Amino acid sequence: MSENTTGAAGPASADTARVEAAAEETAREPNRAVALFRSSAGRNTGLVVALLLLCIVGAITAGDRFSSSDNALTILRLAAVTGVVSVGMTFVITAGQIDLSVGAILALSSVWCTTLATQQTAQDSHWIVMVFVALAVGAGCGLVNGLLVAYGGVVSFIATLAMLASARGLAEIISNRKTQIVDVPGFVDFFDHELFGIEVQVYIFVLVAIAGWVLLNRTTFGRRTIAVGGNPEAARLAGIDVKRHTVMVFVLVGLCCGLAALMLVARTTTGSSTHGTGLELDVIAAVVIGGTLLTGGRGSIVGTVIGVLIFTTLTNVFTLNNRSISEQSLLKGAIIVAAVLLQQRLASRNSST
Amino acid sequence: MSENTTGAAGPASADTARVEAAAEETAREPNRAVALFRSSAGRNTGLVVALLLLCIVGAITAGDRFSSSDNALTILRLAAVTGVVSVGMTFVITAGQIDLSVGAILALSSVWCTTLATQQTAQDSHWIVMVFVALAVGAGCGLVNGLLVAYGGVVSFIATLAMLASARGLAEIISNRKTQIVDVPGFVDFFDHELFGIEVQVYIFVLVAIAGWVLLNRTTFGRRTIAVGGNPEAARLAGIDVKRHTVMVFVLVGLCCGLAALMLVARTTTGSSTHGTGLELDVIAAVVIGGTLLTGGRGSIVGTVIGVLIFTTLTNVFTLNNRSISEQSLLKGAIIVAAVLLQQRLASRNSST
Amino acid sequence: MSGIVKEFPGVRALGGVDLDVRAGEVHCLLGQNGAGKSTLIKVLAGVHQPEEGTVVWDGAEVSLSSPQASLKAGIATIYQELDLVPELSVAENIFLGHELSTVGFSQRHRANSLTRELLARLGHSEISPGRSVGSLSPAGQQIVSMARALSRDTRLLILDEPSAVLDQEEVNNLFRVIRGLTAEGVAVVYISHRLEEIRQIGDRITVLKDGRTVATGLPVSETPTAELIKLMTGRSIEYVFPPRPTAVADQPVVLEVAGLSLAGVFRDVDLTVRAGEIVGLAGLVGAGRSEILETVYGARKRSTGTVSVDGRPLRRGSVTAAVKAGVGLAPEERKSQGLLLDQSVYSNITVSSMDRFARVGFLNRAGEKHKASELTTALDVRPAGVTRAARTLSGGNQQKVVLARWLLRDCRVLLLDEPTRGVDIGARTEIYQLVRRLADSGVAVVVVSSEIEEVLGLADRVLVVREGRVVHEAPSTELDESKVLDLVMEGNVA
Amino acid sequence: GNEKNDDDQDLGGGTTQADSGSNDEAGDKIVIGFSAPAADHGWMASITDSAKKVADQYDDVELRVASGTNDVNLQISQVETFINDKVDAIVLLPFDGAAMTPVALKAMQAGIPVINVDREFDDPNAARVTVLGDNYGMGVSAGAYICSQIGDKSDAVVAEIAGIDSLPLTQERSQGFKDALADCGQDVDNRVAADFTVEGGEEAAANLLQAAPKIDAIWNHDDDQGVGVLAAIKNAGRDEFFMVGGAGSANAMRSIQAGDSVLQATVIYPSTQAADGIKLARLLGQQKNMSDLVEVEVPRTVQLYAPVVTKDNVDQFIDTAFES
Ligand SMILES: Nc1ncnc2c1ncn2[C@@H]1O[C@H](COP(=O)(O)OP(=O)(O)OP(=O)(O)O)[C@@H](O)[C@H]1O
Ligand SMILES: Nc1ncnc2c1ncn2[C@@H]1O[C@H](COP(=O)(O)OP(=O)(O)OP(=O)(O)O)[C@@H](O)[C@H]1O
Ligand SMILES: [Mg+2]
Ligand SMILES: [Mg+2]
Repeated sequence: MSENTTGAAGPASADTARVEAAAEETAREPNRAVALFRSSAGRNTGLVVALLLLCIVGAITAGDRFSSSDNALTILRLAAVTGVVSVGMTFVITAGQIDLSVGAILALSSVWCTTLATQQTAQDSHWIVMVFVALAVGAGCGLVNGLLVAYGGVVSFIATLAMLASARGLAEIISNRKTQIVDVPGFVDFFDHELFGIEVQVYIFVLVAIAGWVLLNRTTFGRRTIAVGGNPEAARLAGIDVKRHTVMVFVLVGLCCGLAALMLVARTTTGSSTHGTGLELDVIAAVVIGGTLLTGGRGSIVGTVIGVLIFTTLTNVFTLNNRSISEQSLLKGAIIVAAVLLQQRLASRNSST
Repeated sequence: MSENTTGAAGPASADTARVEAAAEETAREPNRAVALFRSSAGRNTGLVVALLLLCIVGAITAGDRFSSSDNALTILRLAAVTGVVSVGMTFVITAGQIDLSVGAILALSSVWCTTLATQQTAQDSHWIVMVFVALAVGAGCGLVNGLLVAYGGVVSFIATLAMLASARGLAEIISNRKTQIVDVPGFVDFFDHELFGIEVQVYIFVLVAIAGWVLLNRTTFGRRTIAVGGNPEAARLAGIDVKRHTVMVFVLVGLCCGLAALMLVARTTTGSSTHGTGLELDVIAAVVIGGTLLTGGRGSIVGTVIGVLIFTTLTNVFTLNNRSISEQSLLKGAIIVAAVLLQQRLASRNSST
Repeated sequence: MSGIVKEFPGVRALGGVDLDVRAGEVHCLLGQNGAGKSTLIKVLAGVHQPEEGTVVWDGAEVSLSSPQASLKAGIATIYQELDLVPELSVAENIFLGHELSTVGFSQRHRANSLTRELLARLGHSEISPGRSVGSLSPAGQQIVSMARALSRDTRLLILDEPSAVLDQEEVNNLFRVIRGLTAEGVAVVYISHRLEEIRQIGDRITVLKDGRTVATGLPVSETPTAELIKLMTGRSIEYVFPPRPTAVADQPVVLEVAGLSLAGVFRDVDLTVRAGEIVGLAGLVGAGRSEILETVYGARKRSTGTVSVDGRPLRRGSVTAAVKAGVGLAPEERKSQGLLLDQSVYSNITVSSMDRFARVGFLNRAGEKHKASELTTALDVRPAGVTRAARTLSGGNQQKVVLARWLLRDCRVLLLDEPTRGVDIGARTEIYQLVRRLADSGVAVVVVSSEIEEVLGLADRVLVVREGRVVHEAPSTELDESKVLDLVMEGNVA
Repeated sequence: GNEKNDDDQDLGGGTTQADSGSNDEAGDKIVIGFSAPAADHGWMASITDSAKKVADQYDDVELRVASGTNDVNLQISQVETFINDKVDAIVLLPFDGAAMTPVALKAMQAGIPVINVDREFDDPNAARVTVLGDNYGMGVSAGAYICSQIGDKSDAVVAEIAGIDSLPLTQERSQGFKDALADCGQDVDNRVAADFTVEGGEEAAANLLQAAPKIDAIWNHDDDQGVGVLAAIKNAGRDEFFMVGGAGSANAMRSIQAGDSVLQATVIYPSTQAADGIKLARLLGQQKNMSDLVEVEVPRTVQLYAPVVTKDNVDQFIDTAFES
């Protein structure tokens, strides 16, 4: 298609240059898999390198205890809950918003789906009831957040901060600040079940990540999310219902919180108003380290997943090495900065070649 | 000033009219006090109304226990530490950045200025040594944040999140996770001293707020902060050294943390690595409720101060009314949203008249 | 449209405007900066809701309550401010809001091939549909905007100053496309400050002044230019360039640029400007002129070369140093690079000279406002109040505010990138005279413009830039338009 | 009624007995202010709940509960509010004892007796009565029990899952644990810290189990986070070791009773301390004394005992245990 310059009355040489550039760009396209890998590896080289370095450190300092497949599964399992929420958060941040209430929504969902009444109903019918309750609570909280932000005009930082306080308060009231233990047969079994030696939770994480990637990069919804975050005015002028879209994004992250709540309930066999305390910062950090712009308009699910893995692996390596929490936290700061700087240098070198 | 129209080819009559219009707009200015009041009351009506409503609720439900001057002082004293940090944070957010590490910096400052060594030096010379140490630690951490953000290109959310982890880790290591008790004579006396029945801490808060207001609204530093936050590229092209300015803003908030650390050390007679836990969210919430734009370019010190007072008064009214903790947190969310919505409605009505 | 009234807080932008557009015609909208042209078309596009007035579409009264409603009715708009999402690809931007999809999944291949067709129709098949829009030059982005308007099933196409960022070739291209559309019966509303374009493409003209219709339905062919100008400005203006002084050769060299390069963009640029001299840079869009100015200014880090002002070399990559040495830049994109949109006009004007109004860091705001009002009055900025936010000014008036900033600063060197883009005829003459007056007072001026006429008329000496190299340099008296065009395109005279 | 004579059991939060003589007869109406850290785990929630329950039993007590907080600045202000309010007594479980000392002194100087619960002030004059749990003793009990079980097995692997590491109480517990283990020649091979929550417990334990492929005994500081620890152990399919809990939740005791998990024992850390505090505050406010003692005045310090609960004696404790 590079010959189609008829009609452009431009001078030949200038056009040739342009055409060459264009041809070069399109030449890569057929080889999609390679292009995909190149672009996503390119954007995330630094992160991948940081993760690898971390693994090398882990393998050297903790040997087999780190490199065992059991340990890899432990890391993945620990990453699963944060990971599912982080995928949802990637959409919120890409859309130019933020959600501080994810931890509280998770707590409320976990409590609501493990109340005596819910468990009773679940026992009488099927544990799927608990799943519905958790997802509905998550989506409901997300809906309130979204409506406040999009139609109430409350900045998302404040709206979700308010939700953080309220949802946790409500979770405490419902649970009477007691840890609610699950004894619905089937529920825990299902989520903690192993398939080919890998737990269902890990599969859920992987599936959510893939679904998130497709949604962000291959669907109208995802493209609109980027548009809404990148230039809301332009999105509006293009006929996108920015407000409705914003609401949907918050509902999406709410759903992710509901799902994560189910996973955490299964893992801990409890619902509790203290679940997910401080989760918001972990999640946002993972998303932002992964290269999603806090100002909106650019999001990377692959980056987010690597971000989550970096944090989980970090804790794992520290624990295997029996480091104190204080040392962990001192080093964690340094490592975060190092990872980001590395990522930057490598990404800029990559784009300039 | 209206005669300088030589060369502009416009006809006389049009020009005269225009100059008059321009003059008219500037004519209001002599009456500065009124204008000042109008503009700042106008922008903050909703907040003021929210605060008043809260006070009315307090007075009705708790009567004299709320309305006493002792109680007012209690509120102000509680507001002082958060308030000092919030004034600094207003600059950071106005400059388009965020600082999540304020609580950790406060902890580190408090620990560093109360180590045995520091206290020994202070006892041998003067307690002012502790003041220097706290301010230096605060400014130092701010400097690191600023350099990472401005010259390292790390987004402030991540850079300060890393600082949050590292500073708290370091504080724990230095203090060996013990609470360090102050027994330098003079230090606590000075900060807890009363002047005309009001504590020095309250005076410090008031002074910092006034200084902050003047700095933001009446100096080149403030004007540059607003410019840098509003449109960094335009600010750069207008000849402002955006990077250096960003560093200065982080140092400023670091200094505020150091000062707040001193106040908290005096108030608790201890330095501890747990001081200021979760402070960052409280501070950012107060600043944002106060009308400072999270995206930068607009900041209001008056709004911040009212924001801090709203949160402190809320807690006070709750305590006086003996509500359960969970109810408090449920209601707190609702009240935050209500205050913001009120503020919006009133501000927009005010600006349209 | 009839009796449209639109008010913004404190401004009555439209005070009863009538406009009727017929199928298959190009209806031109004229008016000075701030006359309300953009506002009027935003009402048509559903962006603004008018306080009064009715819109009749196809014989029936309609309410255009949102951009969606307008788009659905078949009204497509290219806005004055670029309205693209920089992070999305060309194809994604074009189909934003009406994506090609099967149950929500994007049909990227179809979108890409349709995009290729659209771009080819606009004569720009070199733009790859997968490229992200943020990496395109302003001109490239304008083309994407046009492709987007064409991608819709359009019955009325509105173009708000589309030619501002385009060079002559591109404009001809655009006109060809517009003619093709009108032949199919599409109605076009065309806004431009370049009257010669109106002559080429327009059928009928409506003139706005201060938010009111002063004339409507004027046939282009029968209305003399002088009358149009009179209608727009209320007075007669001659579109003139100020006279050049005779002797600048003996003045001292103020700006000296030697061997300046920026890797991948331009190479070996030498440039000397004497006090009182105006040097023009001519070239095609994308030739690298903006980058030359920005590099001289220190906004980009030069790869090689030296820049000195009054004989003193400037530090590499430091705008602060350049400003201190007395260099000023009025950037190409005033919204994103020039202005603090939410700040008042006066603080936009004084931002680079703040220290002059400050004592130990404390600002004298009354002094600032006073000085700024003098400048806005002198430059005829409307409305004249200096405390309103820069965002609320019309495009041309915003440009004047940026110029006022550097007037206040008393620069030694002034770099102007497209200083009259989007500026109306009256103000344009004022700006020319202003620039000349500045030069006469000893300032060295460098002007970049895509309008060859402007470069030739304003500058004393012209450098022609082509693909990042200076291919010719001559006093403007020795050049004419066709010669420059040749140089710009072929570079063969060099 | 109840069968034990210990003070702390007598004042047990969940029970409704009122048989300790004339002290429970209604006296002057008094107002008690109560402030504690955030109820972010079961034990702390139970502290507040049992305090409220005890206060509800007395018509002559009005309890003002300040919002639980881990922010010392806020907690100071709450006490200041109580002082302004001129309450008759203040029961204070400080987030950090040393940090709350000045304001407690201020209350005492204002004539309001302060009952210090659990975390001690650093000035004896800052409290009229101190009701203390025995954190060090808890560690010692846990360590001693583990010693008794593993004997002098030289290569035994002992692990510890602590609570919030930056709290002094955690450090005291760990110190006690370490000292007791040293007595039988053992040491802590792996140590992780959680945050007193179920979630934190699960996460810390999952990593810990990975770090130590073979373990003989684990001491987990807190039964609340223990629910998560047990879940992680079950997930990992490990059972080569036994576990000792801490605090003494009803869950843990039921589990010990049933003997269906690695949890063999738990060390009680009474969650009724604040309830005791309320009772003492009432006595002080009404100028009564402790009728079981000969003393005319309420004593200065009450330190609670940290018994080890095993399958053998669990029935004795399970009724007073807190539901986490
Ligand atoms: N959002 C707004 N808020 C307030 N005033 C506005 C706003 N937009 C436009 N105006 C005012 O409305 C008037 C008309 O502006 P408009 O942008 O329509 O002018 P224009 O004819 O397009 O000028 P130009 O040729 O410079 O683009 C101006 O006085 C402008 O200051
Ligand atoms: N941010 C950027 N990244 C990469 N290339 C860029 C960037 N900005 C501009 N360019 C390239 O630099 C060259 C010159 O850009 P530009 O269009 O600004 O030139 P110009 O001569 O100033 O034209 P104009 O008439 O638009 O001012 C073009 O090839 C353009 O694609
Ligand atoms: Mg316009
Ligand atoms: Mg350019």
